[in-house]
Amino acid sequence: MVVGDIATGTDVLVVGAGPGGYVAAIRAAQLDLDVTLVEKDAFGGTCLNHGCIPSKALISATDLAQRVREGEHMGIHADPAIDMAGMVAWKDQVVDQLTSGVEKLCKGNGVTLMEGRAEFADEHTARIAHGGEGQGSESVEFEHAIVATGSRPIELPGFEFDGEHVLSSKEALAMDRVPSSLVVVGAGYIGMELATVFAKAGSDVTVVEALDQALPGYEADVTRVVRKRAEELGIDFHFGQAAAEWTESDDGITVVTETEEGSRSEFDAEKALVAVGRQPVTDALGLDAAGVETDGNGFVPTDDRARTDQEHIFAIGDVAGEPMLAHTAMAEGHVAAEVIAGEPAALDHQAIPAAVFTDPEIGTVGMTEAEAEDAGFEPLVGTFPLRASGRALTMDETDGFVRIVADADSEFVLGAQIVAPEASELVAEVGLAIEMGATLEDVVGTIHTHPTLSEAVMEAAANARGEAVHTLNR
Amino acid sequence: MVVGDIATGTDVLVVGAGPGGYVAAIRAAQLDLDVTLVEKDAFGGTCLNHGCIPSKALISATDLAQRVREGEHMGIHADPAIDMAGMVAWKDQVVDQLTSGVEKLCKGNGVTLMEGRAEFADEHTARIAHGGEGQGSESVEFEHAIVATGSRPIELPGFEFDGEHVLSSKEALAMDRVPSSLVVVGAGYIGMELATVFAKAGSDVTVVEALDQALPGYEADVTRVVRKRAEELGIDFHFGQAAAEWTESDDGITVVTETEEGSRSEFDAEKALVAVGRQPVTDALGLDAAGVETDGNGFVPTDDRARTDQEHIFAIGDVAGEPMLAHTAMAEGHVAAEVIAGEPAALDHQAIPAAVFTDPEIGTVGMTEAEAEDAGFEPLVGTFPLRASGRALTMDETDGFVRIVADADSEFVLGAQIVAPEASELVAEVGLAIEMGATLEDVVGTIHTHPTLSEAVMEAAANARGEAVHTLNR
Amino acid sequence: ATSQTTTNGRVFAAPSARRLARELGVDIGAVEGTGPGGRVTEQDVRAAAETPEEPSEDGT
Ligand SMILES: Cc1cc2nc3c(=O)[nH]c(=O)nc-3n(C[C@H](O)[C@H](O)[C@H](O)COP(=O)(O)OP(=O)(O)OC[C@H]3O[C@@H](n4cnc5c(N)ncnc54)[C@H](O)[C@@H]3O)c2cc1C
Ligand SMILES: Cc1cc2nc3c(=O)[nH]c(=O)nc-3n(C[C@H](O)[C@H](O)[C@H](O)COP(=O)(O)OP(=O)(O)OC[C@H]3O[C@@H](n4cnc5c(N)ncnc54)[C@H](O)[C@@H]3O)c2cc1C
Repeated sequence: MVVGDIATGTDVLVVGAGPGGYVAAIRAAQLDLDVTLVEKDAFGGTCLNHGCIPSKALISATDLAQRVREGEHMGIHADPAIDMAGMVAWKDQVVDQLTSGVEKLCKGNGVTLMEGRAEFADEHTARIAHGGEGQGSESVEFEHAIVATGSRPIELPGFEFDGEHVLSSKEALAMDRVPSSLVVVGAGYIGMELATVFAKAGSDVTVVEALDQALPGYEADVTRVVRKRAEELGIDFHFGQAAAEWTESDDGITVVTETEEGSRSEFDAEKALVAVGRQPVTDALGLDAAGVETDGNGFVPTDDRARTDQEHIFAIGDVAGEPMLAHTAMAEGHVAAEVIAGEPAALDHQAIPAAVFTDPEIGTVGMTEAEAEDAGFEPLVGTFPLRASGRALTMDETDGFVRIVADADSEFVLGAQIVAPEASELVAEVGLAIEMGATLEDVVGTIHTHPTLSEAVMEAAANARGEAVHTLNR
Repeated sequence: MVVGDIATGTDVLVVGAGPGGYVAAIRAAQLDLDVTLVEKDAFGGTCLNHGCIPSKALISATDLAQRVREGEHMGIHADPAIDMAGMVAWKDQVVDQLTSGVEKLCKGNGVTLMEGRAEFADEHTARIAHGGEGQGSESVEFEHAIVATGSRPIELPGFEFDGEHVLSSKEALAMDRVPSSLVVVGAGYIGMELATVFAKAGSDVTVVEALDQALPGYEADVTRVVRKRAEELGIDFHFGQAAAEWTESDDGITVVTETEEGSRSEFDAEKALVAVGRQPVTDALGLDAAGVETDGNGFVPTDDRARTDQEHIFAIGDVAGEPMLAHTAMAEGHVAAEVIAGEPAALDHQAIPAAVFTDPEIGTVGMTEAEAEDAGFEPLVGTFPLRASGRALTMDETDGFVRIVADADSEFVLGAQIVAPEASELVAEVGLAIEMGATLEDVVGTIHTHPTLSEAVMEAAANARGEAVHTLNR
Repeated sequence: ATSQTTTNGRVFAAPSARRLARELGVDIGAVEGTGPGGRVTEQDVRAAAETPEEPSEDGT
């Protein structure tokens, strides 16, 4: 490649090849646009390389080991040993398969892939700096651009990630052995998922959280189920404790925390994982040169067509703000591509589901009872406890419940909160119900396979109507 | 209890407390009817005591052991041993919990429970013979009756169940140790589920089937996935082999089979399981005294209100014919109860899902491509292979696919065939889509959580529309 | 043994709309749907119930 400038032109320049960017690029190419997708690190972005996929791989594998370890009462005798290096190598294979799949899908749809770091030069030009010395750079002129640069973990002051004592989720997902002990700073979904992984792998895990509950933002009865199980797994929780500083110790690290009142505690462990949230990646991107504004937190504000305040520049995914989830990024990628192609697409989804892959899983979609009330509905609520589910009993996983929220008057389904094995899958049906404007009767009137966990969704809907068969309707 | 006759009266007499009968009884009681539920053996019927629940318990437990046994490439080292007596004892606990739950739910809703065998004396009277000698009998006069007597395994001539050499599914689910080898006669869903259980528990399993494929009735590409995995588990298949007779051998049993052309083969094993279908239970029931007709196969024909040819007598569940599934029985139970209570209920479901809990599971709902064509639709079909699913990869279970069938013109969803882990759960969303009259676009326009298997349903729908992102649209 | 909603074809309508049709004595198979793809909505059923030419009053 020639050092210096080569100018190419493209209908759509997509910056960042995470789930937002690669989906937007593929969809735009399907709609006959000429698309260039630039990525500075690894195709697939955070999600495939350091997020959703690696975490779910380690969650599944350590869960398998844990369940069989606890299988004696079911007549299974095993003493599973976990070889973390082997598990991570398997996880890397999974990641490689998916990221090379993404490259193939891009090429198969005619997307031009470019490796390098993009920086906007003006409203219609970006400069792409190729990695490595002497690799040069090139200019790309675009009709439209889609910013999909994602997010990175927030660094707590004093807790810079060093890969040795203080880990980010990225490093925690790539360990070559199980640390004997681990302090997890932050009980959000990433902290809770990884705390569970390492507890099941055999670490002594302590979670410290500044707020007063695990998974802040979720309803108390939802998080209670997860916390109870986490405690059974040996995870130690300390709430109201903000990480203040750390020192090296003989064993590894001592994390010092402080309560609001200023009293200090110390937690010793081999390593600390800090998972206190994620922030948008917009630095060195030249957004101002392109005339695109960011908000006070660095996110790029967008409208319901995923447009920034520049008509022809779009922003999708984590960089465009909450909810910072891969499927939101993908949905926004779809919309951005279709809007550019002149289709009547919009971000008009009624509900965005979210899952936490703890033990048991949490799956939520649409409104909680309180949210429904705030929105002016009179909520009608039905629940079904998992311990009454035949399928849950046969899986030996009976912690949790399905709750469904509807509007009392119309009986339109408004939301669901599910804590159950496969809760991440079970929300799909409720999501469709919400999008379709289905009523409780429609859910109850759909035959559900026996014995399945999805019957619990139907039972919760029936319970809301006072006609559940497998629970006593209050 | 007094020996002799006591006559009681009831609005609704329900005969048989399987999933059909107990659901009908509870629902009728909720609608303020006076209900008597008679059961001769065990509350919960076949499903809870000897069918769905015990089989799923052993399937889950042996699958757990098998997956960890194969976990080395994922960094899990374990050598699980199965103690079948312990596993069956755990299964019995699960069953007890559910059956006692059914009794509580019946009582809680005000259903009168009666133990004994019911026989119709005339159109409005049944005689209940209480079990055990000298326990007497009583007469019940009813306004309405619901026949929910279920089904029993078909005995092949010459293969009477003896609990020693020739087992039915009921006995196979209650073994105190794993047989070293097992011949399974019949590759229907019960045969395939139990063959998988015993293969995973360590038996040498041979399946002989008179027809030419496993799971007759399912499409070839669906069953191929299950058969391939079964063969990996060491199950040996022999098709076109009808079981003709058996003899005792040193090791246990020799099953002799015959092809259509009359050539014979012998299969030796410790035990044989015969699972060649189920037949309705109507003997000694006095249906003729009640004026209720049965068809040539002994099933009780019913209309879309679950009524027999006697307006006030209903039949539901296995005794009312195919599909002989627990959730059909429950749905019919609902309808019968509501119709008796004067509600505008009917069996107007557009689709009844069905699952086979093999490895991987099969979940189907609505029409296949061929059925859609026969029904006069121009089918539009989309698929998504599991090996392209991030969630499937992280679960290390990538065999299978999701196929969705729609009407090309309206894009209404007509059906789905799913072979995948959790296929039994994944069909729920498609079931709701079919009942709602949802289109492919509705499914694609619903955000699905990442990473989940339910995304595969969305991708299959997108593929049908030529806009899938994670597969190349053909 | 009763004359019922669908004839040979399929009716694309939610379970709640189908039940409403029975309740109102409307033959849903004869109702023209105004929803996407011709889906029959609850409103369509109610409208059909108000037009007098549909005398079927089955549906106890
Ligand atoms: C441990 C963990 C677990 C998670 N689990 C889940 C989960 O289960 N489900 C879920 O929905 N979400 C999950 N997430 C969140 C999910 O990963 C993100 O929401 C998702 O990756 C956002 O996608 P994106 O396309 O916006 O950005 P990213 O995936 O972050 O991709 C952005 C890409 O842009 C590239 N880039 C940035 N700047 C430039 C530039 N100037 N030039 C060129 N390229 C650039 C980056 O290198 C990166 O590859 C998880 C996250 C973490 C950390
Ligand atoms: C091994 C196996 C696995 C199965 N797995 C599944 C599955 O996963 N999913 C599924 O949907 N289906 C499954 N089935 C089928 C399911 O069990 C039946 O469809 C279901 O039980 C039918 O319910 P029912 O109420 O019609 O009858 P049953 O459950 O058979 O109950 C009938 C009851 O009536 C009683 N009875 C009969 N005659 C009289 C009388 N004269 N007086 C009083 N009581 C009487 C019987 O004792 C019995 O308790 C399975 C079956 C088997 C054998």
